[in-house]
Formats: sequence, C-alpha cells, structure tokens
Amino acid sequence: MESKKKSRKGYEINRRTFLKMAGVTGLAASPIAFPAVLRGAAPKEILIGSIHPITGPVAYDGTSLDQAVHLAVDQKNAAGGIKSMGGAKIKVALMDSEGKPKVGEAAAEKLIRDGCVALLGCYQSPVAMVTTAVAERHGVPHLITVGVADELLERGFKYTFRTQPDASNMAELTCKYLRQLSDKFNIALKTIAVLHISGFGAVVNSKLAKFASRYGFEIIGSVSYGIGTPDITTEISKIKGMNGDVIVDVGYLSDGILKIRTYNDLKVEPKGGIIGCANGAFSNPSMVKEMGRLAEFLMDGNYWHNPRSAFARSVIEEYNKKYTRVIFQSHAVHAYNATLVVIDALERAGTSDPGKLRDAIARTSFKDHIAPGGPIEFDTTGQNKNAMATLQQVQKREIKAILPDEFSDAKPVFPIPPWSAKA
Amino acid sequence: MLSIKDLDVHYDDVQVLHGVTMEVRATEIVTIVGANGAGKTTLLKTITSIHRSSKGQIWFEGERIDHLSPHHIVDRGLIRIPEGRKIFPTMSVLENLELGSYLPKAKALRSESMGKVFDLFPRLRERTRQLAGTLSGGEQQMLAIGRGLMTLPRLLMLDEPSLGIAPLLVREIFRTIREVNHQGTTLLLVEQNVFNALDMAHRGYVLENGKIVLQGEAHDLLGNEYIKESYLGI
Amino acid sequence: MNFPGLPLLLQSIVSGILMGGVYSLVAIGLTLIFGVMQIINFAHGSLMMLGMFTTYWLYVLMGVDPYLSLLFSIPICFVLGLLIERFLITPVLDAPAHNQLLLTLGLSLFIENLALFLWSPNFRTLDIPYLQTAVTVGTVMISFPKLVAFFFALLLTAFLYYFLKNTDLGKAIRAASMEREGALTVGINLRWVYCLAFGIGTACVGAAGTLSAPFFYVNPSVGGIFVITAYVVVVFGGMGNFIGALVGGLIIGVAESVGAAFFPGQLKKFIIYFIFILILLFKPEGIFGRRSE
Amino acid sequence: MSNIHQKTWNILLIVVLGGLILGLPLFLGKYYLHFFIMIFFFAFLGSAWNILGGYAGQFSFGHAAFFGTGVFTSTLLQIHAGVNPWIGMLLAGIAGMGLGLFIGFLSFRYGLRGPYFALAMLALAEMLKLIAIEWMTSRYPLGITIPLRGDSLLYFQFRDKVPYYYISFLMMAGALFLTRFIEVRKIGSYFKAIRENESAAEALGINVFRYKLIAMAISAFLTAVGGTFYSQYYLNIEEESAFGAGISIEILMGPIIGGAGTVFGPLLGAGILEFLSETTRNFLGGYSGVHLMIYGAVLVFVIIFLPHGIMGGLQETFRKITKGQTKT
Amino acid sequence: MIILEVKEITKRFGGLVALKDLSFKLRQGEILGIIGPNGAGKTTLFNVITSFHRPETGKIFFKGEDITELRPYQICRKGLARTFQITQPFANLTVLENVKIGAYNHIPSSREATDEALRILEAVGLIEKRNERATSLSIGHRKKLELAKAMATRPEVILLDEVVAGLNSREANDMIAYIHHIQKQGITILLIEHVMKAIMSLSNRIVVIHYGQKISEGKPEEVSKDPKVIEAYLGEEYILAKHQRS
Repeated sequence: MESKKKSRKGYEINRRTFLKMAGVTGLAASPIAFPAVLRGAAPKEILIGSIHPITGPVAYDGTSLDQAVHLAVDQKNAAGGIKSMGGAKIKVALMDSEGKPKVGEAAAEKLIRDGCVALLGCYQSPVAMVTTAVAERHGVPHLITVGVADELLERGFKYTFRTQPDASNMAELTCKYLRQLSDKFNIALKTIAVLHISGFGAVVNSKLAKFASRYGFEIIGSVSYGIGTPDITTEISKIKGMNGDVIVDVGYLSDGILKIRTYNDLKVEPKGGIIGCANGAFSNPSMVKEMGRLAEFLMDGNYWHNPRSAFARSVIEEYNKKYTRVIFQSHAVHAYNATLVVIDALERAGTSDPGKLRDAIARTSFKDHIAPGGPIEFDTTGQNKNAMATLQQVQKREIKAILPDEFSDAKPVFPIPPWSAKA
Repeated sequence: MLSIKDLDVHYDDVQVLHGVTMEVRATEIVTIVGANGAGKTTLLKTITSIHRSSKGQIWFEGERIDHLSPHHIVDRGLIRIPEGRKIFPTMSVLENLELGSYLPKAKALRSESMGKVFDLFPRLRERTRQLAGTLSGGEQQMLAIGRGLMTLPRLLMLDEPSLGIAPLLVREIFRTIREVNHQGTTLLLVEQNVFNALDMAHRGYVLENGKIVLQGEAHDLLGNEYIKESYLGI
Repeated sequence: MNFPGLPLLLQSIVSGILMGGVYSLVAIGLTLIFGVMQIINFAHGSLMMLGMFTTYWLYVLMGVDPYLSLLFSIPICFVLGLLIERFLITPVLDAPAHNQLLLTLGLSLFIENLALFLWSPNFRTLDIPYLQTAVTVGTVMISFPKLVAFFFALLLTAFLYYFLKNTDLGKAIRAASMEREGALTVGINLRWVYCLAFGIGTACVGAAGTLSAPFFYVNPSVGGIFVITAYVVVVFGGMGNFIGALVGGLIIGVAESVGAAFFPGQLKKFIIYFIFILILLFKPEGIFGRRSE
Repeated sequence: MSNIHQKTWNILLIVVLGGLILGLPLFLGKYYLHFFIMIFFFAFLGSAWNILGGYAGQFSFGHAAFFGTGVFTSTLLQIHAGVNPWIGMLLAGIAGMGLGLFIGFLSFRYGLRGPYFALAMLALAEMLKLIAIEWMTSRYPLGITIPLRGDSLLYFQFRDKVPYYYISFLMMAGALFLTRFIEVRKIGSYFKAIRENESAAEALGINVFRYKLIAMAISAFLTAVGGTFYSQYYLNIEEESAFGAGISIEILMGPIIGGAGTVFGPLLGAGILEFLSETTRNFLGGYSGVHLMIYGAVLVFVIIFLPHGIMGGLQETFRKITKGQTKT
Repeated sequence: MIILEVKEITKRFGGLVALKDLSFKLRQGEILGIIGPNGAGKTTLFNVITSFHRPETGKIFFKGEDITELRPYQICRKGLARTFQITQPFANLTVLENVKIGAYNHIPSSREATDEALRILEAVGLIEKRNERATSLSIGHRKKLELAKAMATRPEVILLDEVVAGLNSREANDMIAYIHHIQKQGITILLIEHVMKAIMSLSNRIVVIHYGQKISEGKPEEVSKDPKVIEAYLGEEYILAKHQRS
C-alpha cells in the first residue's frame, strides 16, 4: 500500500511538470494525497472500477456485466484475497455510464482519482473509446468487458485489453460452423440473407460479408433496422422474400424478442434455419425464459462459457443464486474473465501499481477461465489471441453449446424444426 | 340582491378597481357605463370569481361569495355573459345551449328552459344543428344570452351585448333583454352604448379608471351634463 | 431504394395499419391533454410503460389475462393522471410552455428510473400461447395480439368519441378546450376538467400499454419507443383533434411500415419526420384541421 | 458613490476571479478538471442556445442539429480532407450557421412558434441523426475516431486536460461576453422585443424575420463550434451523442434552470446541473436508477418553484427588496 | 398636401365585411379623428394601413407612394407609426428599454437611444417610471408608454388608437395637451377615440365610419350635427325617444 501511494503521488507530479512551475508540487499533491491518506487508514483494499450502463435502454446488459465483475471479486475475497499482497481484499467501485461518453469520461476520471488500479467496462463502444483513452492517459489498465469495435484496439494503446472474441472471430466461426452443419447433415446450403441492427450489427454484417465466401456461402442480401423500432414485420417480410438458404440474424435482446415473434407469425423457415451471429438475444437465457416455446432450437454463433468446465458451471450457478435482478447471460462470461485476468495479474505482480499491473496483464497466460478455447493471452494490440466463438442452440429451454465438439454439451438438432413443431 | 363593498382589484402590480361599492336590487336593470379600460369587465369577472379581489366584499342574496370558485358562483344563479360572446365555436347551437344547463339544478329543467330560449330567440330554433362558429355576430350573441339563460340565472350580467352587431339585431337583442327582465330576472348590464343602456335601465353607475364617479336613477343620468359631454360630445 | 413486390407491399400496409392503431391510442391521450391544456406531455411514454407493467404484474402475480387487465390498468392510470395533474401540472398551468415541457421531462425521468429501481432492467414478455398466433389471409399475415390491439384501439376511440360527443362531462371537456372563459361562465369547473382530461389521457396511454404488452416487451425505458411517433401523429392529425389522431396514427403506421419496404434501416423513420416537418410548416393545424384566422 | 471607486472594485473582482479560474488547474485533479470543463462547455452551449431561446424567445428543442453538424463537419473534414481542426472549427460554425439559416428561414417564414417550432427543431435533429446512422452504417458503424497525434496545439489534441480547460474556459468567457455585448445593444433590445411581443416589435420598425434569423445564425454558429470542441475532446464521435435528443435537452436545461435571457443564467445552470448529476451519480450511482430519479425530481421542483430559473428568482427577490426599501 | 391616402379599401374576415370601399385623405399637419360605434372597423382600418392586415381591394398611399404591399416594419421605417388600442408593451422590459426599442429605429447607438428615450419619457411624463417593468404600469401609464414608443420612432404620421380612453381627467388633459404638442412638431395625426370630448376638441376634421363604411366627413361641429351620425352613434331608439319626448 505504502509503495502504491508514493507512486501515485509521483505520477501526478510528473504529469504536471510541463507547467514548469516551482512550488507546484506540494499544492498539486495535497488534494490528491488527501483521499489517499484516507484510503491508507482503511484496511488493505485494492480498488477496481466498473463502468457500465446500469440505467437507460441497455441497463439490462450493463447490469449483467457489472454483476459478473462483482461476483469474481467477491469469490476472490472469500478465498482470502490477493495472497501475494498479504491477503489484500479487492473492492469494486461501480459507476453508471448512462451510455454517454461524457459520463463515461467523468466516471473513469473519478474512479482513477479515487485510486482504482484497473478499470473494467463499458459495453457500448463509444463509451469505451473514451474510458480507454482516460485510462491510457493515466497509465491505468483497462479491461474491456464487452465492446466490439475494432477501433478500441487500433489506437496503439498500451493499457487496453480485451478477452472477448472480436467481431471477425464471431462472424468467421459462425460461417464455419454453418458449413460444418451443412456437411454433417448433408443439407446443401449456399445463400445467406442477413438481418442486422445498425451500429454493431453493421460491423458483424461487414465481417460476415468478408468471410462467407471462404466457407462457400454467398450473401444474397442484407436488411438493416434501427434500435428501438416498434415493429419489424416489414423488414422480416423482406428478408423472407429473399429466400436465402440461411438467415443470419444480428441484434440485441429487445429487438430479438420482437423478431422471434415475427419470424413465428410469418412462419419464416429457411432450409438452413435462422442462425444468430453475436446475437444478444438468441443465446440469452433471459430470452429463453421469456419466450418459452418460441425460443426452442434457435442457434447463435457467439461467445459463450465452456460447458465442459465444471468451474464455469459452478460460476453460473453461483451467479444466478446471488443475482436475481438480472440472470446470467453470455456477456457475463467475459466480464467475469476480464476480472479474473485483473485478479491474476494482481496476484502475479504482487503490487497494485498500475504500471506494473499493466505489464503483468500483458504477460497473462491464464487457463482457469470460464470461456472455451485456450488460455487467455494478449497480442500486442491487447486482444485475447485464444478467444473463440462457439455455436449454441436452445434445446429444451436450455442453451447448449453444439459446436465445436470439444466445447459442446449437446448434439445439434438440424435442420431446425418448423415453428409449429416447437413445443 | 347583489352588493359590493369597497372592492379593490389588482392585476400583478397594477390596481384596476379602487373601492368600488355598488348594489343591484331584485328585478332591477342596473347598468355600468364607462370607457374602454375603465374596469367594467374586470368588475364582472371579479364578481364571478375569475379574478380575485385584494380588498372588499361581495354579497349575493345574503351570502358572502368572494371566496367561492367560479362554478359555485354560477350555481348560485349569478351568471355572466362575457364580452365577445365566448360561445363554443365547433359545437352545434344545441350543444352550446345544453352546456348552459351543465350544472345539476339547471339540467333538471333543461328541456323547459330550452323551450323558453327558443321562444325568445326563434332564430336559434331554426339553427339547432348548425355549428355555433358559423352563426352571424348577432346570432352568436343571441346564443350566448340563450346559453346564459339555460343556467337559470337569478342575476344575469351582460358584458357589451351590442358589440359588433348589426343595428337591426341590436334592437332585437335589447328587446329580448327587456323581456328577460320582465320575466323576473335581475339584470346587470355593461355597455359602451351609453344611451341605449341608460334608456333601458332603472339605475346606472359610471365607472372611470376603476372608480365609481357617478350613480343614480337612469333617467337622471341620461340628462346629466357630464355624461353628455364625456360620452357624446353634445 | 428497391421496389418491393406486391405481397411485401400488402403485408407492409396491413401491419402498418395494425401498428397504426396502437399509435393512435397513444396519440389520442396526448392530443386530448394538448387540446384541453395546451401542454406537451413528455411523460406520456413513461406512463405507457406503467400501463404495460400493470398488465405484466397482474398476469405474473395473479394470472390475470392481459386483456382483462384493462379493467385495472385504465383506472390505475386514470387515478395516477389525476394525481399528476393536481399536484404537478396545476402549479405550472400558467407558466411558459417550455417550463411545462421540462417538468414533464423531469417527471418521465423520475418514473422511468423508479421503475428501473423497483423492477430491474429486464426485458419481460407475456409468454401466453394464444398471443403467439397469427392469421394468414392469402399472403398476408395478421398477428393476433396486434389485431386485438387494433380493434381495442378503435373501440376505445369510439367510446371516447361517444363520451366527448354525447355526455355532459365530455362536452364540458370539449368546451373547456375551445373556450375557457365560456366554459367558466356556464359553471364548468375548469380545474376538475383539466384533472379529468389529464386522467383520461393517461388512462388512454395506460390502455395502449396494456394492449401493446402482448406483442411487445416490457421494460422501464420502453415508452420512449412509441412516444415520439405519437407526437408526429398528434401534429399530423392536428393538435387536439381526436379523429385526426386516429386517422393520423393509421397513416403514420402505414407510412412507416411501407417506408421500410422501400428504404433500408432507419430511413423509414426519416420519412415520418420529413412528413412531420412538412405538416408543421405548411399545415400546422393538422391535415384535418381548419385554419383559423 | 463615485464611478471610479466602482470601477476599481470591478477590476479587482475580475482580477481575483480570473486569477482563481486560471490558477485552478494547478490545484485540481483530472476528475475535477473534467468536471469544470463540462461546466464551461455546457455553459458555452447554453449561452449559444440562450441567444436564440432566452433572448429572441424562439424555444429550440433540437439544438443537437447544430451541435452534431459541428461534430461531424470538422471531424470529416479532418479525416477525409486533412483540414486542420481549428479551421474545421470555423467551417463547422459556418456549416451550423448555414443549417440554422435554412431551417430558420423555413420556420420563421411559415410562422412556426412556441411548441410547433420546438417540435420542428426536435424533428430536424432526429432526421439528421437518422441520416448520420445510415451513412455511418456502411463506413463507421461504431463511430469515427480521430487519429491521435499526441500533444499538439496545432491539431487541437492534448494528452492532458489542462489545455482543454483553458480552451473551454475561453470559449465560455467569449460566449458570455458576446451575450453581454448583444444584450446592451440595439440587436439585443430587438431580440428581447421580439420575444416579448412580435407584432409590437414589427410596429416599431423591427424586421422580425431578419432578426430571428440573426439570432438563429449566431446561436447555430456557436453551437456547431461547440461540436468541434466535443470532437476534439473525446476524439471519437458517434451519432447519438452528436444528434441525440439527450444533447438537445442538456443544452437547453442549463439556461432554463439558471435563468433564460440572462447573461450568467447558462453558467449558473450548467454548474448546478453538473454538480447535481455528478453528486447524485457518485453517491447513489450504485443503486440502479436512483440518481436519475432524484435528478428528475429536482428538475420538477425547480420548475415548479423557480419558474424563471435561478437568476429570475434572484432578480425577483432583489426587485422586491429594493421596492420595499423605496416604499418605506 | 396629402400625406396619407386610403383608397377604396375593402377588408373581409370570413363572411364579415369589416371595411367596405373606404376612402379618405389625410392632410399634412392636421389631426384627423376617426369615430364610429364599437365594431365599426376603426381598429381594422389601422391594421390595414400599417399592413398588419392585407386588404382584399384598395390601396394605401403614403406621400404618394403605394405602401399597401409593404410589411409593417417597413411602414414604420417610412415614418408611419402607430399605437395599439390594447396596449402592447414589452412586458418584462423596463419602461426605458421599451422606448429605446422605438428609438433604435433611427439611432443605432445605445447611449444616444437612451438619451432620446429619456427625452420622450420626460415629455409624456413617464420619466419617474423609467426603471420599472412595463407590466407594473397602470392603464394610464401604459397608454403613455404606448405613445412614447411610437414617438421614439420619429414618425411623420402617427396613428393613435384610443390613447385617451381609460385615463382619468387629469391624465386625459395631459394627454390632449401632449397630442397638441406632437402636432406642433409638424407630425400629422390620425386619431381613433372613444372619448368624445377629446376627439371633438383635438380633431381638425372627423371621418365617421359605421359598419366599415364612411358615413360622414367634415369639421367636428358639422359631423356632430349630421343625423346619419347621430343615428349610427346613438342608435335609432334614442332618436325615436327624443322625438317622442320633444
């Protein structure tokens, strides 16, 4: 703790030397040192920040992410805290981003001022763009819990890391799994029509366009729609009219609920089925809970936990025991993993100095996480090299991973039965 | 019947009425005359509680009424027919009249009152389905009076009933007003048409700058030099 | 822009009409409040959300059929509307329009986040099999819950129309919206009429919430999705005009839905705003309004 | 009381206040710097709105249209044409002004007033947002990032917040000064006359249409300039925080709460609102929604009890006190 | 010299004919009174002259120039100012600021406009009230303010719509004196007035309109004896009653 305090102070002074003003040091240090002294008086506690939208239209996702961060930390504290630091406890400071970059910036600044040694966030890429920049300026590591934009890691930032598979990975693997299904069940699939939401859906769409041909697919058209659209019948009629072999669907939970109902109403049944890609609804337990029968057999190529891992299953169980407000969903996997990475790095670094922590995170090779794929290892941009999407399917009101085999807990039901056959 | 004691009224910071004291006795026609902006309309609005007085008292049939809500005043039978008529333009003549008998007491006698109104204003009977906004000015004034009569007034206050109306109709309206009075309704008439008003009324008050400057029997006022000079220039 | 085939066009027209019914219902409450009190109520969406939640909880906790819950959501929203009017709107009735607007904005912020605090940000749905059926006529699909919502919207509009046209109280409300002073002179209690109008407006949007819950999701921030469209409808049909709101809702619903058949993504909404601005500029009294001097 | 005496006091006050504000970054951590930058920034935008909404009485509910125009103009010029952001800022202002004149011409020509004008502006901002979304879907689906160039005054990019602090302060001071400049001159009197009574203004020889357009042009220009500052501060833009209704509301809330049609109203309002939202979020942000509940409730009560904003309330109290004094 | 000519003006509102083929001329330097019963179309006439309303037919000439199509502010700039019957102050501004707005019509500088406004306030007797808000004025003071605003634009012709009505006798006398003072400055005055004493003593000539038509024109004493005027003004009943009594 002592060393940390000093280094924080020293850091602030360095940031200000450009002012070239003698005597500034003491003045500048005092207001910053004040809370630090207060912290020093408290028992050993390491602060990490969680910035998520817990109000507004995506409050659902923001809450699920924040809960995962809390869960990972609580488990670690229950297990005795950071051992290399004498059992120091970790504390999560949550700040609502309201989904606004302006608020995200204030939150990041405040959390760092309060002494957070790492930040976790932010779900919405525009907010993460800002918070990662703040973290970079202060030299505090920032783990992206969920945030799909490529730009997040393209700015040469040293302090930004992401455990989640990126859009390319999810799009490519979805195409790959589709091809595997097609081959395995001997159903010729060639054409794909994409229905996607604007924003992140457009990103996934462009990646799909890039990878489809590699796996022998042709994109015959795409239909986009906006966030908060009250009715989606025309859009789905349009995509139905394209008569593709497969419909790939990209969107969030809210619009997903409307789409699934409308697919059912219009009896949209392409021969290769409707497959989600990075879909916030299709592999979401909440959707399954809400939609019941209609959720059955829906597929989604997305990040997911490793069903073969007993650890992963126990985490989910505990999550759902602890949090009834918002139940576990796939986003939580990577919020949990990102937190584990921070904890692991703290353990290895033996210090909460943000710079050293950053180096420890960069050297991460972490096997005991809850996602499929190899150990979490970051490339030079900060992206987890071994992240991978899997293909999920709802079977008997539960989401099962069906592909690839080594991370699956069920066999695919393919071709997807018609809507009327769902029970 | 109606007595007003030492009434002051303010709009924001501006005093509009200064110590107005006056009374109306049962079955009389009383008129208040005065120039634009003298405070006549304000006085009527204050009596009907649309404005609040800052000082003074208003009594109606032995009850103090200056704290009541406007709809309670109407319920007591103290009815104002506003300047500019204020009929409901996109409702039919019939609906306008029906709304006159909106309060329960009046509603009980709706069809009876309606018959009386049509007897007074045969023109309205011919136009029951017509939208009120499409009537001529005179007809609108008739409708406004008719609507006022539907409320079963004990004291009817008319604010400039001749404003902007063709002379033929003005005559008809004044004739009707007299008839209403003969049937037993007390009238308080505010007019710029000084001679018409004084000619018809029993008593009159002259309001200038929010003060009563002159009062008396209507015929005395009619011959008053001050009135002749101020309001007619002859 | 690509040209849709006939089946798509028919489908989009039909689903536009159905959706338009819901817009109408949201807009009717809004237009009533505006017509009588000249207040732009930005809390309308959050009140709709409360209607949806009423239905949802009645079903989940007590198994009340969503359509039956109209019997609850309408009176609950009505009373809520009365209270809001009495305690929050009355003090600002004479304030400048933008103050009223900001007040309702603050109110909606409060209601939405109260709901978020109480009921979590979950997206909830009514998972009842009979709500998941659809009728197919030729190539055109008609979703059952939307059809019900549409008919209820017509029914409620007719009922309200009857109420305003043929009852004394209804006439009093209309009278107050046309001519305040005239209304006062016949003994109409304006304060009560304002209260009532706000209550009825809120009850309408509560009903709209209940009727939307079967085909939509229920979530604290759901109201915003409908309410801006409702504004367009209100202006389109003429502020304060009932029949205008009904027909305007249907036209906007169709415009949006057919727009989606021609244009990609969000441009369907663009068309609506475009119509909106044109109406504001060239016919601010609404397409059915008479221009008054 | 001698004038000279008063002047000395004024100068002293300005020196002390100015010194305090200029020296503040020496004492403040980055969080507080951000807090102050946001106050200055929204006071600047609020002042821009105030000229049109507070002085000329045209209540715009869609200033995001100009703000977003500024955000996108300078950013796109910078990325696609290599235009320096400072020049971009000027061009952004001009673009915003052009848009303002266009919509102003239409609205004022057809006599849109009150709620109708407010709604038209709201719709305009929403339309621009939709265009931005559609245009960006294929090119920048998740927003546009301005390439980093490190600390550079030339490129309007700084790693530290201190320069932003001074820039935003200067912008705000400039806007306040401009407001005061307008207020005491013919143009300001004309704006107020139009706000109070259009036909009386017209009868006194005021070309109401022209002066409304002038107010619109100034307001739109400044708002768009603010948009460029926003881009350069965050170096990342997307449609919602450029054209969203939330921005429109945030822009006008400050002047309304602080006191529309007063010079310092926007600053006061921005300060109070930022303080309120930061403190409620800091203390109650952990309870989902509670901080915004309180924010909403405070807004409701301010509007009920201070209908003319805080400055309006202060002036009224002051007026009553002085009146009471003259009476006795 | 004719400074203002109203030529065959007709103005309708829906079905109602407010002005019908109305013509008259205003000579430079005179005070022309316009009288007529309530609703005769007097205020409409002012609104047409100052372009707040467009007439269906007819033209308005100011110093020989057709100004029918101009906008109200352009008419004011030409030197034709007006007051409103229902006073239209800029409610939340001070009395001084109200008058300054008129003065800016020809003075761009704030300081000089203030001087000018103060001069006019002094002349109309509102100088004491200069720092009060316009809403806090009494009706009499509002009428004075209305006049002061119009005077500040430095008009050649001023249209006064009931500036005396509503004043108490002392105020009315002051106002009448001030109107004479305006005339002495060489400003031509067109006057609508209800207070007969005022209009009779002020006007050089009088035009009487009734139901939008001119029914009489001439010197005050001529007009007041014209039976058509008496009938229109006092109503037939009065004439009849007089006959009966006499």
